[in-house]
Amino acid sequence: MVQSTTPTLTLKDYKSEVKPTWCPGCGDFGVLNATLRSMAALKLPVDQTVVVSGIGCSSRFPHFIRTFGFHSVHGRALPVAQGLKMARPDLTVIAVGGDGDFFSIGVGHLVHAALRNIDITAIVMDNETYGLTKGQTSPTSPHGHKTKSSPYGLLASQFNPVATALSLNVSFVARGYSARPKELAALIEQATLHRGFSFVHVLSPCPTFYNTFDAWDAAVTPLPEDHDPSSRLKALEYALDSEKQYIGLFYREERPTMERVTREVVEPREFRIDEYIQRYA
Amino acid sequence: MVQSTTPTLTLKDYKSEVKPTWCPGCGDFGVLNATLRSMAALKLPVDQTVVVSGIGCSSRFPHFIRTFGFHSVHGRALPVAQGLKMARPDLTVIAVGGDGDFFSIGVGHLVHAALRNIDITAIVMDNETYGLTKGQTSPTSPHGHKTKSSPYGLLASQFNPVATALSLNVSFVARGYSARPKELAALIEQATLHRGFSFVHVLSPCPTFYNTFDAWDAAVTPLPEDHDPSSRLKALEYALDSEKQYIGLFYREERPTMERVTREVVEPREFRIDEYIQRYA
Amino acid sequence: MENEVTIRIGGESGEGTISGGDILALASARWGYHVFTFRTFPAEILGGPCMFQVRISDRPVKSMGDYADVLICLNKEAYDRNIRDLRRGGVLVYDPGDFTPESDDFITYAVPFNELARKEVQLFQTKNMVMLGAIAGLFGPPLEALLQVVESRLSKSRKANPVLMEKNRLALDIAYRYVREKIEKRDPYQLSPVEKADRVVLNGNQAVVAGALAAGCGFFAGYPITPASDIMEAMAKELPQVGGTFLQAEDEMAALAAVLGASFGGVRAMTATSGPGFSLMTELIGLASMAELPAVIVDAQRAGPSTGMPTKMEQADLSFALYGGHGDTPRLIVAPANVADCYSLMGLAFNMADRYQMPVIFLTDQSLTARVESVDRSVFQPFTIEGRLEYGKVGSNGANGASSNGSKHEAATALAASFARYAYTASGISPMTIPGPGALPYSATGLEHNEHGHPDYEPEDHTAMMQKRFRKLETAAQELPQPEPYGDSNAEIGLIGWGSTEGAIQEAVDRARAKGYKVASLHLRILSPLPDRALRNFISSVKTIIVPECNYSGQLANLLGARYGLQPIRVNKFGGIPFTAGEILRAIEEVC
Amino acid sequence: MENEVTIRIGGESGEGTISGGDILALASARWGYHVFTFRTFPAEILGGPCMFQVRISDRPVKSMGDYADVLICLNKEAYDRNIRDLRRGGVLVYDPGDFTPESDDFITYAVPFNELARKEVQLFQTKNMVMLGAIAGLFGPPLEALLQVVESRLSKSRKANPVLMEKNRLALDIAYRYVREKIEKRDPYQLSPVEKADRVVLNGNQAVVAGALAAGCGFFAGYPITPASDIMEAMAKELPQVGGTFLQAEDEMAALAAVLGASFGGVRAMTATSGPGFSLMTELIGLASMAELPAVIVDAQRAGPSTGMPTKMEQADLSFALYGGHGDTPRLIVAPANVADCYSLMGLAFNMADRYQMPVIFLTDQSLTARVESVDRSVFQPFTIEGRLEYGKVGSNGANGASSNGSKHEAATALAASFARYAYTASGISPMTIPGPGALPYSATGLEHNEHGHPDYEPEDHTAMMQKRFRKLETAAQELPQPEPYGDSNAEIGLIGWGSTEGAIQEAVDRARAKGYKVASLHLRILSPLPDRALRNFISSVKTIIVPECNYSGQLANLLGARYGLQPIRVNKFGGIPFTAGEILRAIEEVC
Ligand SMILES: Cc1ncc(C[n+]2csc(CCOP(=O)(O)OP(=O)(O)O)c2C)c(N)n1
Ligand SMILES: Cc1ncc(C[n+]2csc(CCOP(=O)(O)OP(=O)(O)O)c2C)c(N)n1
Ligand code: SF4
Ligand code: SF4
Ligand SMILES: [Mg+2]
Ligand SMILES: [Mg+2]
Repeated sequence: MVQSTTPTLTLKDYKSEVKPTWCPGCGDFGVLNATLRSMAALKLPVDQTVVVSGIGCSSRFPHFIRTFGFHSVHGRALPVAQGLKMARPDLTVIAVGGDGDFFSIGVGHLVHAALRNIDITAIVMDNETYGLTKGQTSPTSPHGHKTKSSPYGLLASQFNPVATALSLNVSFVARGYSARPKELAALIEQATLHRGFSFVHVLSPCPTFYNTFDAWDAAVTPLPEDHDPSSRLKALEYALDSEKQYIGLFYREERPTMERVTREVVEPREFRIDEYIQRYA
Repeated sequence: MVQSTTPTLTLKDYKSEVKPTWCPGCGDFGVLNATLRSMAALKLPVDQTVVVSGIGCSSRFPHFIRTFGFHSVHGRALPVAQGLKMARPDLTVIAVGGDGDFFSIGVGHLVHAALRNIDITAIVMDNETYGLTKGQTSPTSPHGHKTKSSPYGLLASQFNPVATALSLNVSFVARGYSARPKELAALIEQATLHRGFSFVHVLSPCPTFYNTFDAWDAAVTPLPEDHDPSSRLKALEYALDSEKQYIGLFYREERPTMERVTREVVEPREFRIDEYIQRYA
Repeated sequence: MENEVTIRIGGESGEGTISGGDILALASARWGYHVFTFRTFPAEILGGPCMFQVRISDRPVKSMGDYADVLICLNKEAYDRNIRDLRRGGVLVYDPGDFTPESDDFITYAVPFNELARKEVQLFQTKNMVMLGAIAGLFGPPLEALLQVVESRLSKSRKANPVLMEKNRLALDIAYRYVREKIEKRDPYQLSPVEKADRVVLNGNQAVVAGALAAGCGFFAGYPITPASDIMEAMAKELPQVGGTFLQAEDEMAALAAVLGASFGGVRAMTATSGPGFSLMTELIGLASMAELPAVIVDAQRAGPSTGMPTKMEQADLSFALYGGHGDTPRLIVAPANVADCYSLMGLAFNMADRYQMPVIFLTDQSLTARVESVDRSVFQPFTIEGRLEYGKVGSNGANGASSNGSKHEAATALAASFARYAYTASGISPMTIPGPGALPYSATGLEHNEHGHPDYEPEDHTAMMQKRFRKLETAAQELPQPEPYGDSNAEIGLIGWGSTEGAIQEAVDRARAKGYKVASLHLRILSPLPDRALRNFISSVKTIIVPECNYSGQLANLLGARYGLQPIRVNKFGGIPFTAGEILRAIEEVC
Repeated sequence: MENEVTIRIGGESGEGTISGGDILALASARWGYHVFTFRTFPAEILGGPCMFQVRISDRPVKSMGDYADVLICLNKEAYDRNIRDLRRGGVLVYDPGDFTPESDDFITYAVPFNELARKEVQLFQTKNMVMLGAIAGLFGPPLEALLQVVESRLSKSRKANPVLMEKNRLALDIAYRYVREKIEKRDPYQLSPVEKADRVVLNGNQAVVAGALAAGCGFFAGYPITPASDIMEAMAKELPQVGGTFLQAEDEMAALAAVLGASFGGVRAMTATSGPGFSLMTELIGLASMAELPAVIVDAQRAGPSTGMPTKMEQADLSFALYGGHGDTPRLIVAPANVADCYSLMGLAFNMADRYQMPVIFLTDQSLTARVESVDRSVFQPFTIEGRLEYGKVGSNGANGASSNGSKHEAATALAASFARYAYTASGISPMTIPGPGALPYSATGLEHNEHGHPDYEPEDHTAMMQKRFRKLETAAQELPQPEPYGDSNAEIGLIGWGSTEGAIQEAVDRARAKGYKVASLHLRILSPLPDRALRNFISSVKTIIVPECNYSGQLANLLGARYGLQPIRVNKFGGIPFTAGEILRAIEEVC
């Protein structure tokens, strides 16, 4: 994370000239707002920040932000972001996308991002559906959910992103709600500051295909004030609560980050082909 | 799982005429032996059993067994097996492979197999290395491990397969050790009988590239006799033990299996194109 | 008066533009007309500009038409976007409350859609009914025909209620009477009653689903992607009703892997995807070809590369379908030219997959997926379903050891050892077995193998297996239907096309012939193996060859070059929109 | 006496067959000879039959040779497997304890390898040293040269110990003396001292790594796969030493995605894989092309399709490299012909990637990855490293708002809005920026976009962007080097080849010319874009064209057909083993 010295930036300075194509009322507006806010609060330099995404409604994100952006392909935001951060540890790298992107096609990359602990921030806008392709079930859709792709009700179990992230030992795990952009902004800010892989699960409803606003308004509960974010077991308990959707910082742990450690294993020197090729003489 | 009425089958009846290409002393011999044993014990009909694999030393498995086999591509054993079982619930389907296959390139499929709970049995031969490609690190290689692909020591954390399977709510989770083929055979037998997705993690050393026999001989410990396999939390605790490698049945739960439930949602009838096309008249 | 009109409706998505157009198309078809639709999709999920065009004719229609004869604008933006596609001298119908058109290149009728809906019907959401009523009053489709469709749609909808239906009826009626009373007709487009015919009205994706079900498909696995998702959704609904199973996979690799698993199990299986998902399937297509497993893979082509333009058409996956995957990998490729083909060729595709034990790639495209056509009901015949070449099953006396009767398993072991799953045969097709009582087991594998399926890297064996696998394509080239040329039998100019452009090409041929040119066309429905006989005859029968394709690089032209050394005139369009017949006609005229 | 000999050693893997061969090759090269090796790999991880062949000559050698002049058999199976590749009249060296050869088509020398190792040296594992000593005694490479290599190897090994070294020395010596005393030389192969030259000895993969490092590659992500893993392993070791970073990815999609991330960050980045992994990269190659990001992708071709034969060679990924991916997707393709190319063309590949902002596919193959050649040291020059076309950086006065100086961000916003990352330029190359202080941000995207990178689906824009992207290939075709024909300047027969077959082709040309045929060849190192000028000249200068390729379908021939309507004579070999010059010579003779 690179911090700038400029004191005057506001949310507006981070907004790009591209108008979001999201439906009116889409939860992603709140997430965008919170992200811009957190960027302003941290005064991230737009020229040294990159927002990486996959494909989906939520993955349109980079186009709406005035930093660098990389709108990649479905499911691959995390490896793109990790490659970027490994090569350019000076940049702030944020990976964003939807539940389909991160938990269906891309879930394998989540596992490995957890194991590597490269310092990137992942913001997943979970609407429990595939928005862009018009409402099929996603891994986070509830069991029994009826959609065009599950006309008899979804037969698979529901994926629990926070619990999985915790069990994979992700070094920063939080959950926010797009309808609470202030708290969300604070979480994203903390996540960006965290050195290591941070995972922010955001409840971000899709009113067009699966309106979960009311349900989440009712279920969303801040984590108890006294929750100790260094206790993974306690965090897991909250994550597994089947009634409540806790929001806040579940877990945080400082661990060495790969892009740093890899630069410490050996003292680099300039490459010279004449020296190098000598080994084959 | 289909059971036969023939009472006279032995391990040898399940051995194919293809001689394993494994190195002398490879742990996979023990796993093969245990699998054949379990098949004989269950009297699985060879004509109604399919062993599916990916690519790796361990994935050569199907060629050495006299049942049907499907030696697919790297990482895809689970989806192949699930498609087969969905379409042919009458068959016994066993997916096998290595730690690279199941936890690196294929780990996304593991997550979704867990959510679906289709009645297949997965046997993962974990040697904490890539055997077939000659010894690079795998997700289960320990942190710091030096190999040709990690000359300065592995920087990523070690993946914990049993803990992850438990946290993903896999309905049958067990661990065995190839050097204890009898116990392993019993576990595979139970796994095959279990209705739902069963996951058998097998410690199966690769003496050629990463000889873990001694370490595992010391670390392997049977789960306490009184372990209650219906307690996921307790199972997780054992799985997370950093000293011991517990073997035995960690967890078991009966849940509806997708290939069954999907056949109950509606009463099927014969397809007639003339009737069907009427909707567009 | 012409008994044909092409009506385009431009409006805002969500305003009923598309559903209004759908109703118009369906009603016209039921009334006895041929219809052919074309539509665009907005970039936004909700809202955004969209348009629906329907060509209505008493003769069979093959393309969307060069221009709209009638343009109905539901707002000013629709006018700005669509006016360039209105024929000179065509009819513009607009709401004078929205804007005042400026050109007098066309006839204008002002109809206050908004006011009629708001003030007269007193329900703004009936605006599209107002529009339909005006269309009925101006161009002929009878109100009753429209009303019937509206009623049957509404009755199936969750919004069904008598008040709404009454309002719809009212809106249709008021607008009908309004245009009859207030507008003096100055255009030639007037549809009059024609004889009814036995047709059904559906789009390409719906026909694909019907075809798959009729072909006995028993398993579908897929992952959502535009414009293939509705195939998946329909299969999710229909398969359980016919005893089949459905799986929404976690990605396209899992989808095709699951399909191969099911196919190994002897069940006819398919997936449907579009560009990005098709790209992800590459490795598994290679596995299917190597392990010799049947599979049908629908690729609904959209404009690429990469994510490209998901809601736009392009015919740019042919090269990839042909050569996708490392190594020399035989595969079959089928491409429907129209909605009827989407049905019939699915039947063929499943038979080809089973007969040649190979993946079949079914190349439809975005325009065809959404294109609604009226199709003779007689097209939808049951298929003759071919089985695989199965290795003679061993009787229930249990020659297969561990099967129902274990006592004879030694004999069975010997028999099993002699079962050569990948036997070198003259046709290239080897007998296979399907798991089940009495079947002889084997292992399918993506490794190179000997006749028994065991891993084998000997140069001679690899060479022989490669030849065997490709021999299946030669066999298929002999057995599969050859296309017939269309047009002048003494043509000097020949067009060769593939996929959804057939109608535009044939219309261009008709129009060129009417102008005196000697033109014919050959349309390829099977791209791998190429229909060699028909192609050689056609190529040698004409002087000049034109290959029109909706792609940049001329993918069919490249294939014909590779195969026959042909260097045709390439006519390429790559804006995401299908050819019109006029564009192809111009290409013909340029040659002459 | 000929100053050239091709020696093949056949044995069991793990017995030192390969390392013995390696030592022989290296020692001969250091002694001043040119060497060229070829080896096979067993299917087993440990053990299994293997062979190593080295051609040793005082003139530059281009191919592995048609036959072995000398076959050393370390066991009976090696004899059975390899005897067919021994030249008539060649020399068979065998252990009479293993078997007794039957034919008298060749000269036989019996050397009791096993006994000498076991009884005389009293250390069985020195058997390969015994073999080397015998080779020295029989065919000329001096014992000291061998000893030097053995010593330097052993000193680097973990097994280093003086006793073992002493035993090795003894083994070499004993065998040398044995053959000198006991064997009466009846063959013509005797290498005599030649002048030393400044050469290095390495294989294709090692040269690729040297090239990547010299080209300034700063990031590598990959996933293990035969025969590309050793590139990854070397990069894992070397990159941190030069300030670069390395990532072992979870799969090939992650590998290429990470490479694109690093490349977006302005760091030269690459991956290396083989068939199955290359297939999995398809979608991301499309993204790189669409988002216009540089990337170098090494595909070490192996025999396919599917998992195929991982340790065997084939040139069967060309069509896929050309057309892999949905949609029309421009990409650059480079194929090295020899070890020197593996170095030089990597430098070119990185420059091409940056200059044309496009993925570059580097098509090596299994035989080249493992082929050891002696290469003039002068080949390994530093590269001139070209940067990307970067959009003029804004000075540190902070025209870029949120950067170091925030006060002027309004001006910066305007400037940023005017920065057209994907500007339509004459060359097709648009200026880009790299994140960092003062750089103007933009979003790279796989969606179709306008000049500013914003999503855009208008037909005109898609058309213009497609043209812009492909224009880069035209620019590249103008700028990149054209190949020179080899052989007769008035040739009637022309051979066109690509990849690792160059040496065999050129040797065949030499031999055919020596027989009086008028033959020349043109070898393509850049396959996309094709070197148009050179190809047209060559094609029009000869009467008959032969395209020899190690694949089934004639992939280069197909490309030349698609592009030039060429229908060449196709000479295809597809057993997993490279061409010999003799095979190509026969094809030439058949034409004449
Ligand atoms: C490889 C591939 N498969 C499928 C698609 C189609 N697709 C686009 S977005 C998407 C999922 C969208 O869901 P999610 O990631 O949850 O994002 P949301 O739209 O809900 O924000 C899919 C399946 C694609 N673009 N690429
Ligand atoms: C797509 C793809 N990538 C890479 C490979 C190369 N490869 C073959 S096996 C393997 C991993 C082997 O490790 P594991 O799965 O642990 O099996 P093991 O050999 O250790 O039993 C790899 C990377 C491949 N065959 N396919
Ligand atoms: S479809 Fe849903 S997720 Fe997509 S923009 Fe609309 S409301 Fe948001
Ligand atoms: S390399 Fe390792 S895993 Fe593979 S066969 Fe040998 S011992 Fe077993
Ligand atoms: Mg979503
Ligand atoms: Mg392993």
